[in-house]
Amino acid sequence: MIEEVIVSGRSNPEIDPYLHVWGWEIPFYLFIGGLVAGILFFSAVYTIRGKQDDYPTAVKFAPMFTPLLLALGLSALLLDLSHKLYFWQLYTNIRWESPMSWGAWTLMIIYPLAIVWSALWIKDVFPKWDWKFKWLEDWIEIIRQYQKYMAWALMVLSIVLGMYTGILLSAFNARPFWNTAILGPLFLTSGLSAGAALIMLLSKKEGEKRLFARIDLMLIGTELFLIIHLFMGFLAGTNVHIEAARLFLGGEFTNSFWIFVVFGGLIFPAILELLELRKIKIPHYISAILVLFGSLALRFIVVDAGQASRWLY
Amino acid sequence: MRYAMAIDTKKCVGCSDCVVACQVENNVPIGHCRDWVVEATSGTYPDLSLEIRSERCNHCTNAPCVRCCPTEASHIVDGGIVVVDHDECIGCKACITSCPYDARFVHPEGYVDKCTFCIHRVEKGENPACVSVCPTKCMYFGDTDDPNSEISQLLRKRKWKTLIPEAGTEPNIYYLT
Amino acid sequence: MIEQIITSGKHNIGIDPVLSIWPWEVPADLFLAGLVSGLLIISTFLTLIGKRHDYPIAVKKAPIFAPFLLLIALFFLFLDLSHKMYFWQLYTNIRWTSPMSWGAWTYLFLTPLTFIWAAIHLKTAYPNWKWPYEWMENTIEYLKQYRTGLAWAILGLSLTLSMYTGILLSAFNARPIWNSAILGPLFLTSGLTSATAFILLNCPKGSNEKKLFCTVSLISLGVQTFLIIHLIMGYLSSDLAQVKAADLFLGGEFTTSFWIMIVALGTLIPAYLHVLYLKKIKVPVIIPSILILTGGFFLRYILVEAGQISHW
Amino acid sequence: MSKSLNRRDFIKISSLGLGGLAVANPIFDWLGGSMNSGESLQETIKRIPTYCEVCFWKCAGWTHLNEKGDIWKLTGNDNDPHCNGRLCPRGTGGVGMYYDDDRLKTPLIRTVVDGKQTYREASWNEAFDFIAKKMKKIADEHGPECIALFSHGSGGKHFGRMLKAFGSPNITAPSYAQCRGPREVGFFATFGEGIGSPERVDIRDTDCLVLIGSHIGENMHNGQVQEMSDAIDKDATIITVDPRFSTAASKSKHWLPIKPATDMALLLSWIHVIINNEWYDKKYIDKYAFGLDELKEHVKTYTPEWAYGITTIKPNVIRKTAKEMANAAPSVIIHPGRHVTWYGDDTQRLRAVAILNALLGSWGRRGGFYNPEKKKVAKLDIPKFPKPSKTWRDAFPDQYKLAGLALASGICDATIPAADRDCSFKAWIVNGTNLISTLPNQANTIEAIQNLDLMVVIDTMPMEITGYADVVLPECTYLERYDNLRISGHREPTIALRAPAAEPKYNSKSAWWMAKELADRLGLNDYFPFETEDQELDWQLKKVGSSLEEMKKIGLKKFERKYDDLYPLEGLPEYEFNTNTGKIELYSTAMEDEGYDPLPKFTAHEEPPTDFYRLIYGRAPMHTFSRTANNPNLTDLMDENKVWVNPKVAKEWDLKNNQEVWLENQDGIVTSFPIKVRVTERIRWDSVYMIHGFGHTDKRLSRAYGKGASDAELITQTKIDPVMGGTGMRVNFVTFLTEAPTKGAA
Repeated sequence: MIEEVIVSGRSNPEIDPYLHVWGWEIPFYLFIGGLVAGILFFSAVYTIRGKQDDYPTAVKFAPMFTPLLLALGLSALLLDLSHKLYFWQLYTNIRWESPMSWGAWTLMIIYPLAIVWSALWIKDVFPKWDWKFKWLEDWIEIIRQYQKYMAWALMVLSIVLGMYTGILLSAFNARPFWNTAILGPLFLTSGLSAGAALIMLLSKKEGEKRLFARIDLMLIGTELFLIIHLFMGFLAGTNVHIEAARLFLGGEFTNSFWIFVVFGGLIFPAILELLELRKIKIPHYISAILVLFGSLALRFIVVDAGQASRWLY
Repeated sequence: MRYAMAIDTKKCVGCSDCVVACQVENNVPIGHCRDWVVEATSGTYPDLSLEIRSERCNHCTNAPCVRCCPTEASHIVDGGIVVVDHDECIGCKACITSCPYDARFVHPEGYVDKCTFCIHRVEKGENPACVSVCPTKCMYFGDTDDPNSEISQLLRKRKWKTLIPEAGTEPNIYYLT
Repeated sequence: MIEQIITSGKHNIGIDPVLSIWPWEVPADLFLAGLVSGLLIISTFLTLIGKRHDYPIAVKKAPIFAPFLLLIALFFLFLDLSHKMYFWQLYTNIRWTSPMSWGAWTYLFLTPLTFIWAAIHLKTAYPNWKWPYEWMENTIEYLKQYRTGLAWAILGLSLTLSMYTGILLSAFNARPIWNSAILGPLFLTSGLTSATAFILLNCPKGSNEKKLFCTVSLISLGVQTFLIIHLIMGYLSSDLAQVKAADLFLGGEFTTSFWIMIVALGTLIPAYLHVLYLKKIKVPVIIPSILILTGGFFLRYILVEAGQISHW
Repeated sequence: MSKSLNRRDFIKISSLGLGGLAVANPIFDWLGGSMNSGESLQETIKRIPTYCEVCFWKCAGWTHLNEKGDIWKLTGNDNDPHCNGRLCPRGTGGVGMYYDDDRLKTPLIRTVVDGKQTYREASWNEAFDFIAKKMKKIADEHGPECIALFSHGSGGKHFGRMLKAFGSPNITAPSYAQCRGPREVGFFATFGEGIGSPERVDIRDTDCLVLIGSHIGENMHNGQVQEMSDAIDKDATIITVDPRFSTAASKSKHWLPIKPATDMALLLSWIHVIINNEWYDKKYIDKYAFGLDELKEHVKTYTPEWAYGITTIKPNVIRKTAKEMANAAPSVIIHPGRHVTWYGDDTQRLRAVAILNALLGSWGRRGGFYNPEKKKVAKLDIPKFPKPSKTWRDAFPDQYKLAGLALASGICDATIPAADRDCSFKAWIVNGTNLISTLPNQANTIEAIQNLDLMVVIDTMPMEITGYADVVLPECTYLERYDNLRISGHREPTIALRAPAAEPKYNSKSAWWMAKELADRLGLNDYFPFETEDQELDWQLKKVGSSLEEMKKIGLKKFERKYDDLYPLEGLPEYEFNTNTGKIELYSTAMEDEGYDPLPKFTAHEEPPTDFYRLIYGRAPMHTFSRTANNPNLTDLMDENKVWVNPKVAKEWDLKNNQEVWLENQDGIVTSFPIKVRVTERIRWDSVYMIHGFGHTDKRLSRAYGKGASDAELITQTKIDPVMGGTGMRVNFVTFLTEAPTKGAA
């Protein structure tokens, strides 16, 4: 029997008995990052393909939320920082090896872009809207020409933001559960499907809803595949990875993960969407909300499980 | 110059003097600690073996906590000592999650704090507080680049091990077994 | 300094001093499987979204090569088996945990379907083609109506096949280079890129199909580069074995071959050439395609080789 | 958990607190690009000498002040043989006692407020008048001898002087009858000299160290731990005899997992083997020893096979360890231990240890027992103390005749009025010891206290004992006061000074000042000739050729030994022992005269009934009994004790790790608080182990209240040692209660 005991009473807050430094702020921030990435990606793609009129909510209406959502996400991140007054230090240098650093810079760039992007569409969404100041009006007209390039930039940046939320966690080799490269694509797809779900929720046009339902189905399919791939990767990894996987196959996170995230967040909404596509009358907002909830729960559970998996004693 | 520490588990009696001395020397707030003592017992009664280790930050050469710090608050100064600059740390705690030894903590004032090998003493040529207080003199501190420093000779003479070397961080605290 | 040497003179062939039991057959098989599944994915996907007629080459002409390439891939795999007579044992059970097993089963189902798929499209590609036997003629006619069902099946199977090529390697935690979860998606995208390159090869000049596939190839090259960088970063931020394994590509013996053959020649230069083509600058499309195909093969060859050298 | 309070304010916090300035500060730093390595550099501006009061080892050291003049840290004095510049964890954590805000703050006097007994704060003069009036009344009615002083620490000397001047000789410390007593008597009866503290064992040069019930490394006797680590370096053989796999056992070459209460059998079988195989030091024994033949005849039947049946240690192991000892002789030590009051036959057991050492010829030889020397310091020229008419011995006619010092448990029993005793104690003065947890059988102690007219408690912390006192006087910690010079016997005689590093906090005062004030009120002021403590010290130091000024600079002064007799018996010179026969008495004539067995015999002890396990208690390296139980730095290391349970027993009782259980002893007494279970292979299946000094019931100890369980509550049975009155405390058995006991705490 091996008994390893800390006898000098180590009880650092947030670290002992097991790591719990990141509470609800970081998972919420990652979810928001994924959602915003999803919305901006779709709106950018459909502007490039010139389909802004066929899918008004996706291209015009949804981005309206992004500035607000980003503000929420950033405030959650700020809340999580324990040395708040020094947060601006993030922007004193770029550290390529630290995902947290280039994640912060992406947010710094994406935030104004999102504002400008929604400013461009504000006229179409709220016709009555008028910019009080003259110079604002023509300033927006000037920007309109660069809309194409902005769309491209937004698309690339949203992909990077979506991937960042996953890679932030996968860079920590100290936490076996996070240390897999699959987390990046998984969080990207989960963000995109959350974006699609939100658009489905908001849109009024039937055609748009059907398109995004189909996209969401495909994304949920890939997400399920990635989750299975994640666990197979762990089971074929080193013993700390196997232990981390066991947290989900019989360990403490088993039912909360498989019921809420996989079934409630992915499979059930997928079935609902399938039925919808088969024209069976189902209130469409159920599956959308379930997908959003599933995506949020995924991040909460992954962050908690990561902090529970460890190398030592 | 590569500072490192060696701990002779044959002599350590697990009295935690290193923990109190570190707390008092560096004003570590009560309820937090930068180093701790582990007793590892194996076997069954009466065929038992006990290894006692005083653990702290390993000041790794390939430190994941330096790699993942967004503001370069966590950085390596000459001598290989990993320190956190209180004014640059924003407390995002990425370094805490990235350390496989759980050797960091959030200081009540917000920045992240950790063992600094008592850099303010080492700069004056003294040993870290824990090494200079250890009653069984089982802790050795020195420069492993210098072949005839006490620690280098010990590492040549004695069998030693490091904690989870497979984590890939190249720790610099050696446990003489 | 910890010195660990085997003093009892162990030198098994293929295993000592460095593992080299999968020379070229397996990488060739992985490459071809990736290419075939790429082709099938593209053609079935396009049929499913109803664009069958807009892109004749991609949907009809390219898949005709697919069955032959698949056969060659299977032949290479067969060549690699050392106990060839017992290859049928593969099909005595399904072992979900072993990628090799469900890879073999996918091959089993996919090959006939690919033949049928190619047969359906044979007539349109070569109108004057005449089936030697009468019954073959009407069975093909009869099968045409099941095209969408067939498309869905082939799409599913070829997706699994291309992911199989990646996961086959990532399932071995003994080989740090292979033990990264990113290999699956990387081989999938690399398969798609080589498929687009193949399609571009036999596209008539100036057709909009060519333009479309140039952009598709550009995008998938971009994704491929991103995944490669993600692969290397994944190694560096992982445990000691993978950090040491990453050194093989960052200063070790594979640095030149990896960065030049795969990254430069295999992805960046063809991407640049595609951009030029899209900007209407006269570029013979052969060069990027050939580069992509060779880059695809080398990607698999070098990864298999490096994987066998990296160890704990 | 303790409040995460950071009292030692340091510059960074103040800058952060001032809002705007805080933001400017980091920017300023950033611009300046200061390479602030995160440590505010605290120079050692001033250091003041002191010697440590946290335990009886009294290591000399320095109190360092930070640049704001507050007490910062404690380090050891480099040329002090007790600690060689390295303090133990409790010494380093001593600053916690100074900064602990639960300290007693002002004198308290017991009053009754609407029917409930509480304390009211009082001024010092009022408290002293109250005490003096009561003491005079008791002295008139019953005689001054009816006042007793319990003390454990340097405060006791001052009150002792005052009490002796008042006419009472009854000054005792729980460290005699509850700890070291049997060892002193055992070795005195054999070699004519006791062991004293710090123990005179020469571990540094020994080749073989045998530990029976002495857990070096867990009891953190600084000097010994350092010398043991040197011995480990020198590859000395260490043999540990312990039912528990202690830290020392893990360092030893041979660990003998003995069945508890059977050490005597092992010792006797060792003596048997060494004599019969002629492994003993013949020249040494022939020259110095007396009674070898009687001993040889006596141990004839105690063969290793016989011992195997009792101790479960295999015969070949007994022979092999005996051979190891003989090979290393004469530099071998059978360590006498310190807390040795276990089973009631302790003096006889220590006699066996002494005989074994004598046979191997280690007394007075290098690597064995050296001869410590103390520096003679002039006594204060104060008048002779009045001759007391009766002493504590009269309370115990012809009992415990060999007891050298007063028995704390004895005085406590003598306080309960008994028919055959004409008078009992009427007043207690308690200083620096928590009698509730040091004396066994708490109910008996509490009953004794009810019979007191006056009880004065002087302490730094609100321990349980302060709850029973009539008057509580707050003593300042050792960092805030002068005390007598530390004159201790060691290889070289040394004296050490304790000087205050800060003004006494709150309204606490030093024990010397209290004793002087009380003496003035009792008209004994000519026993305190000097106005202040440092004048007294300065006078003494001048007599020894030093001065207070010089001592303040060097802290500790070494002196040459008068004659070169560090190892008196090296080379076997002519030597007269201070025993009846002038020789080492293997056959003890002194014991025989008093009617006790001259040669140690084996007595079987009581076995635990079924479902009961023997309660073994011990020390943690980071605590001194309950004295440091509320020290913020040390409770941060360990704030509660756990009960060690063998996995087989845990499976039987279905106990999980860290599960909370209550312990009930054979008399049905249940611990007032639950204790967590630690399932570990390191304890035998027939006993449980827990660390002494926890489970405090006094709410004012914020960090210690209700943490862990108190083993003192469970020690209700004690076996009194007939020879010197020591209370054997390892005779209690406990069982587990997995639910909270319904009836209130005992």
